[in-house]
Amino acid sequence: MTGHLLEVENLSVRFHSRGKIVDAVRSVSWHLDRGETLAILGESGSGKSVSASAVMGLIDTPPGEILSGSIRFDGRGILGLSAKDQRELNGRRIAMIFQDTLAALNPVHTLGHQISESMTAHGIPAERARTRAIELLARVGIPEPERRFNEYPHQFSGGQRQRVMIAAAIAMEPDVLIADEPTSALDVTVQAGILKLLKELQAENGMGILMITHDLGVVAEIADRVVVMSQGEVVEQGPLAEVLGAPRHAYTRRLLEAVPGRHGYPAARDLSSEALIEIRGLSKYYGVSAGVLKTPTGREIKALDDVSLTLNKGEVLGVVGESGSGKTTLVNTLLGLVDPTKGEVLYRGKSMLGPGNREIARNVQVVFQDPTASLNPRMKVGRIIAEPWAIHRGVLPRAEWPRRVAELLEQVGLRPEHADRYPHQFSGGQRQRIAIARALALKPEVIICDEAVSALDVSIQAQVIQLLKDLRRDHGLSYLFIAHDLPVVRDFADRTIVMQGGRIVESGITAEIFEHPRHPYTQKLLASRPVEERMRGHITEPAE
Amino acid sequence: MSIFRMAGLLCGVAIGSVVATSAFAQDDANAITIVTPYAFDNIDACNSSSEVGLVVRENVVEALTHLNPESGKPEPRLATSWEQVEPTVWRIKLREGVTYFDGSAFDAEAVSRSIERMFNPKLDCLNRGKLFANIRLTPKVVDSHTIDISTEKPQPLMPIFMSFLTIESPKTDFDAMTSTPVGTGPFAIPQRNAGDAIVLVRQDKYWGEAPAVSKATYVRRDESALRAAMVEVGEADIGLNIAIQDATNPETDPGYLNGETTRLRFSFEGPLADIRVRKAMNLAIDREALRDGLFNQDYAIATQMFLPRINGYNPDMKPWPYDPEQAKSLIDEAKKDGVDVGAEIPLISRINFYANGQETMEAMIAMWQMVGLNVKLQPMERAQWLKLVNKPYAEPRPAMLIQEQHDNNSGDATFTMHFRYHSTGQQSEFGDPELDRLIDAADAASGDERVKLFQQANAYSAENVVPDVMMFHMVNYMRISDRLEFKPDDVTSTMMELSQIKFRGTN
Amino acid sequence: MRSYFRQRTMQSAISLFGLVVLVFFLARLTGNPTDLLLPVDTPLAVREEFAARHGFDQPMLVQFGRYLLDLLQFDFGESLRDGRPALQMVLQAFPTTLLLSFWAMLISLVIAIVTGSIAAWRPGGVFDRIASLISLAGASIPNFWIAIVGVLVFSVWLRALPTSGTGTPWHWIMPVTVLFVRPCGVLTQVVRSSMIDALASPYVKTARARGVRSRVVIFGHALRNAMLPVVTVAGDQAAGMVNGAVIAETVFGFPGIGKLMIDSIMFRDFAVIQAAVMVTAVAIFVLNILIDLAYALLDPRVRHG
Amino acid sequence: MSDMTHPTAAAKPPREHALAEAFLMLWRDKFAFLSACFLLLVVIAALFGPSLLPDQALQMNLRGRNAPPFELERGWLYILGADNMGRSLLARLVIGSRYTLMIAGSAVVLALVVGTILGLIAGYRQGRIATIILRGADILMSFPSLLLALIVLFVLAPSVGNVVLVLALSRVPVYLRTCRAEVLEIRERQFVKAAKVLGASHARIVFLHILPNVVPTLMTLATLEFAAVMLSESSLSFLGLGVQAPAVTWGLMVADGRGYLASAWWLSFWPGVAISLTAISANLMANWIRTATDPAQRWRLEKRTRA
Repeated sequence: MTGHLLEVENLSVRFHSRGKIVDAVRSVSWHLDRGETLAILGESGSGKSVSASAVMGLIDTPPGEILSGSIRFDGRGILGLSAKDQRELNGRRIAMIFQDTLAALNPVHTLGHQISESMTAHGIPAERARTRAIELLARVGIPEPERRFNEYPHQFSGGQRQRVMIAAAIAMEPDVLIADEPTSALDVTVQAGILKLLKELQAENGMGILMITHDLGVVAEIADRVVVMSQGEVVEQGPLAEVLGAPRHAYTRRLLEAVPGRHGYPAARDLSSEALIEIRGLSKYYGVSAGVLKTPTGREIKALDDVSLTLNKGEVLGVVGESGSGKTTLVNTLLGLVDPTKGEVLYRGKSMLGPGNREIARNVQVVFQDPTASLNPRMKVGRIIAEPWAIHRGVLPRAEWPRRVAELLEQVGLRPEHADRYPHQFSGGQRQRIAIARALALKPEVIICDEAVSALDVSIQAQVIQLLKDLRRDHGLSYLFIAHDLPVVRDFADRTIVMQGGRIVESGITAEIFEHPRHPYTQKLLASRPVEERMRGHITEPAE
Repeated sequence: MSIFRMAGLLCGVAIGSVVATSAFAQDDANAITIVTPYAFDNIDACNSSSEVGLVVRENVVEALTHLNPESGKPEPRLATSWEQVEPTVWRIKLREGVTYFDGSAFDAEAVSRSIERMFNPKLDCLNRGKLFANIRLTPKVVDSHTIDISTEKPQPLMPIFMSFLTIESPKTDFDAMTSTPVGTGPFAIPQRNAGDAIVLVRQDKYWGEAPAVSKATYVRRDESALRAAMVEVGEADIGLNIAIQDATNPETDPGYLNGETTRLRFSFEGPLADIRVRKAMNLAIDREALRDGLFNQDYAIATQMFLPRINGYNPDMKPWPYDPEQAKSLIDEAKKDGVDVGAEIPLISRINFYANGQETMEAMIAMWQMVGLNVKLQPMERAQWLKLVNKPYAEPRPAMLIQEQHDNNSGDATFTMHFRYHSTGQQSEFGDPELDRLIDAADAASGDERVKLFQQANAYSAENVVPDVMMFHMVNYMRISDRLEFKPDDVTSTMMELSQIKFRGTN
Repeated sequence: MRSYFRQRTMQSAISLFGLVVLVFFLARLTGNPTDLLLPVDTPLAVREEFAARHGFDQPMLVQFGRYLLDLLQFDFGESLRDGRPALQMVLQAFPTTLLLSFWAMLISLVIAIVTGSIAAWRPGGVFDRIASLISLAGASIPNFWIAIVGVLVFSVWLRALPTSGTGTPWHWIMPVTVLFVRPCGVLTQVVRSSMIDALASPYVKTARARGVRSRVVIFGHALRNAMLPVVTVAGDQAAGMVNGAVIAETVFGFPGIGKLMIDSIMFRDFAVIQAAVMVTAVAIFVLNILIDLAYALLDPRVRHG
Repeated sequence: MSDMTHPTAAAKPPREHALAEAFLMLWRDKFAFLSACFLLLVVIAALFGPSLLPDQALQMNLRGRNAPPFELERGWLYILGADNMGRSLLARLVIGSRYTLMIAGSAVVLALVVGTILGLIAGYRQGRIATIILRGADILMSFPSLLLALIVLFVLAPSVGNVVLVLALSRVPVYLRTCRAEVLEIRERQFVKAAKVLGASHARIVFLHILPNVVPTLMTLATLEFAAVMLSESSLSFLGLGVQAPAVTWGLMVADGRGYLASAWWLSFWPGVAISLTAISANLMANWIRTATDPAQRWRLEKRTRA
């Protein structure tokens, strides 16, 4: 019997889903002590959250099935507790927070109610729970806690909701806080705040934190020890410095290798000054409406405010901004999905906007963020890629389509026979490759990458960026590369533009922006991601 | 307001209303409930020749004469005697000492006003449309209890007409229908709003013998099974129009001729223009099998369109025999002469016309099929069917059979004969000079001569014209509670005198 | 809120006008009331006189114009059958149907919510199977059949309930039953499936992670969210109640609007048909507003959206 | 981890395999399996019954009126008894299945097609056309279906086709609204945006991108509606506005037999059972389809397929 606070030993869990049996985790063991932070690092499908769910008794059987293993908390076996005993534990001794705060909070109850509930569920009288809840709201940094106690989840921002979730979780001063990707959906600046809050709270009450994440940056920021998981197994675990500094397992090494922003800036190239896309004074205002029927209120939101930029031939132009910065509106306007309030968009000197300019628009293609959503689930890959030719008749004779589809698939690193499959049969990274193949079908000069790698795991991210680089080299493409995060841009973009509140706040050569940010916002953005710096502290030298 | 409080409030309202409607309850041993399929939308006295008569006729508003249900002869009611003083004028003596429920006196003025009101063009009086469309009655008060009624042409049937002249109170609105008719009858309708249940209450001031029933409530239920069930469980005392299959016990579920006679009318077109085909179609029908199979022995096989009690009924006529062989040979004959006997003949039936109507049509079609005729059922909704029934007919008129039902409750054949068999009749399909002559002569005659001429016309039509496939004199069933003593008769379908109802035993 | 009502009313007014036009002309396609109201043997002259008295001899557009003018003065015309004002007849019949529908809906909802929730707790379990089968059966039996069998069993054989009519609360049991069986079956299915979704949602997981009791998880967290689709379907079912009520009212002799409507349709009593359709449409309009309000009550996002 | 691995379902099941798997999944859910068997039986009856029993259902035998069920002396055809004209109820059920299925099926298909097209338009093209369509649906919703039935019956004569028309018309708004709601959601999806960016025409977006994604929902709805339409048809018959003899449907049989419930219950009992069983089967099948096509629920049907 060991003295660990929480200990998982040899846990194997199996799920019956989607027509097959998935061994979600196999023989997973780890432990957590009071006052320490353990990070479980893994990419999607690695099974990193499963053991935590098992701790909380959240694995429904069926479809789940616990094959073997044990979980001990405070020396007591807690796997397979009765529902009543599990309830005693949940919330009171072990608490948990989740990634998608909008879904994880009940939309029809006030946040105050939901915080109080974690106390009333454990026998605290309602009145006391309320007082404590308001204290907690204040503690996690929600202004005007008295008033906001009675508000609903949708009235809070994502960061605030995560703070509220934390408030509810620490209400009973638990011994363990499990945080399942708590910051992944948040903007970087907000992320930093949440991590800071967690560290403070841990310092205050000495709880153990189990941080489940895919993000090396978060791990580097907060963890004492790291468990690295891949495909349901623990591949490596140890103290942070050891794992990051001297990874023993090849997977860990690959993971570290793939982290963006570690490879220096793109070599300064001789950029042509042949402007492909010119945006001049582009603005888009939205009237604000309210109520069930969206009655206009007369107020206006400036989604884009006098934005001008130029994309030259062969160039990669990074556009970075957090949510609300106007980057999405910028893309939609470029693609003709939204009419600008004023300003113009020129392609080789001709206006791209308006219905008559389909042929011009052909030269500008797009790859969207979510490859799952951007491919029609009921079309075969071959048809998806060939669709541009079906729309633009005359570009390619129909007889040529299969051959060209095969070519394109090979160009993006897939195989010709994949043309006969449906998108759901591919992984996320493969789907993004399909989307890229579709974008290439019309041989465009410009590809707009609208957060094209944001939804992908880091290792996949690196591969897709490499593909984009290769394509630029082979086809002389130019990219307008939109991202919410600076590191991705760092080793890919020749020039970078930083947007905030619909305006361009800073632009310049990428290296310049990173090394000498002038605008306070850029500085803040960089400061929020001290990851690279911190990681550099841990990582001695990338292993060959 | 929370949704729960709102629901609570609605619950309260709902419970309150249920309790409120249950507040009235009556416990009178001599009160009865009659359940009918009829809506009784408008029970004004001048509609008394329809099923409204079930409620008001002779119960609330009395007529001048009353037809004997067996002989069909007029007997005194509000009129004590009558005579034809001139060919076009009848003088009528009225009963004295009769008062209305509302206190007004019954006199010649009241009769005169009632007749004038029936002819008031502002009112949709069914009695006027049904009986007096072509006969204008002009009343003239002679003295307080004597009145002359004159017509343009001699009117031998006046005493029969008088049985439809229900005389309502002179206080009745002259220009509007009423939902609370006031008459001289043994029952009165207490003040009610249109749409409320109809309740008849015994009137103590009635001039005649006091009826046993003290109160009668008429309720409506559409389902025959339900009407039967209501009498069975004691919720009602009389259930009208019970389906044949529910009339299982002859003691409690008596049948009575409802005055209706059914037939299929031929349009004289195409193959049906040939009398041999029409005859063959009659010969091919096994009416007894139909009756026993689909109806029962209470139904009478009809030889003519009205009941035996009507003036002009020819008792010597025999129903068509069932002789498919002869039918076949007639058809062959016609075929040789170039008649297109293979043509598809539509049978226009009316949806929900009478019980088992659809099945009867199907059975008849099967019988015709056996002699090689191709008849096809074409069911129609009432309004659509009506377009084919009445003149002016749309041209060209196709060869077809039309399902029909007719009731002559008046007592005289003319209503039926002229309409259907005279070349000018609104529902006639043919013109036969000899038949026209017979009917015209009968119309002008009176007494035995009239009866004889109508009998001749009927016989002539059946033998030489064959305008239809005669079917049955139809029967209604009612279910009567065993605490009542009541025997329905031929006229019960339009008039049910509550005074005829007695209670069994002492209670 | 005011603009919401204004827009809602505008929309409904347009629909209502369309409905008036449609009903007016389509109803007149179904034949002349002259033929139907008067006996078959009525002479032609009498028919013509009748038609002229009620204006049926006028061109259709003239008739419609007159009707609209009257309507503007809130005059819905009179019943051909008994001369009463059509609106009065409809308003007299309406409460019965409203009450019948109210009880039927209330009982359906209560049963559906309880059964559906329990069934959703263990989908595929024994209770779920049985509840599903019964609710499906309930939704699959012709309701007039239930009505007549109900009378035979409960009134004639068992003598437990009155056959028909109004009066005591006992009289309401069978009609309400006939009316609620189908919506109840449908709603149970909806509650079940939307509860299964709700119980699988992240916020339920969160609540369980907080140690909240199952009962509170089901009724406090999942149910309220699951009610949103239920409210929509319940609204549709309630709006369709008039059609269902026709059967119950016909069999049990309930003087409701369904019965009034079918009688008027059969007799081409146009004024009453039009008034009944309009009153029903207005009721459905009010019902839709109530549903929107219920939505707003249940879901704060709608309230603030 | 690499995205260069082969697609997850690399060994893609060929078509026959998929069918076999579907059958296995059906077999797992015993209720759904029984439903499928019953529906198959009904369909077979509808397809071949009329040619096997051409006359038995119409042949009257006035001596054998209302013959009770479960008596074999009249032959197996009378196992379920005879109706009020002595016709074999079993034969009539078989013959009736054709019209019943035809009416319910055609009404559902007609309403589905019209409702879907209008729903696509109303959902995809906002503005005046959508408003007109939606107001039209409102009107149709508050239009009494009985009046509709009467109008069609009167203007177009009571044929099977017109009963279909009435039933279809009154159900169009259901599909219209569902379809529109789905379209409103799907048109905001990224693959639609992607198609727009490629310059796809409206027709292409609607028919190739949106429609295929709406179809599964509508198919489930249609299966449910099938049962509802069958019941509506019998209600119409009850009120005398439905199919007219000599055509036979189960609804008409129930309606005609209701007068005999006290004396010969089997007249309306068997067709009632047929309607209810078909409706229940259709509903169970709809549930099964919904489960089988929902990745989150599908395991329930697959639990033992590969264990």
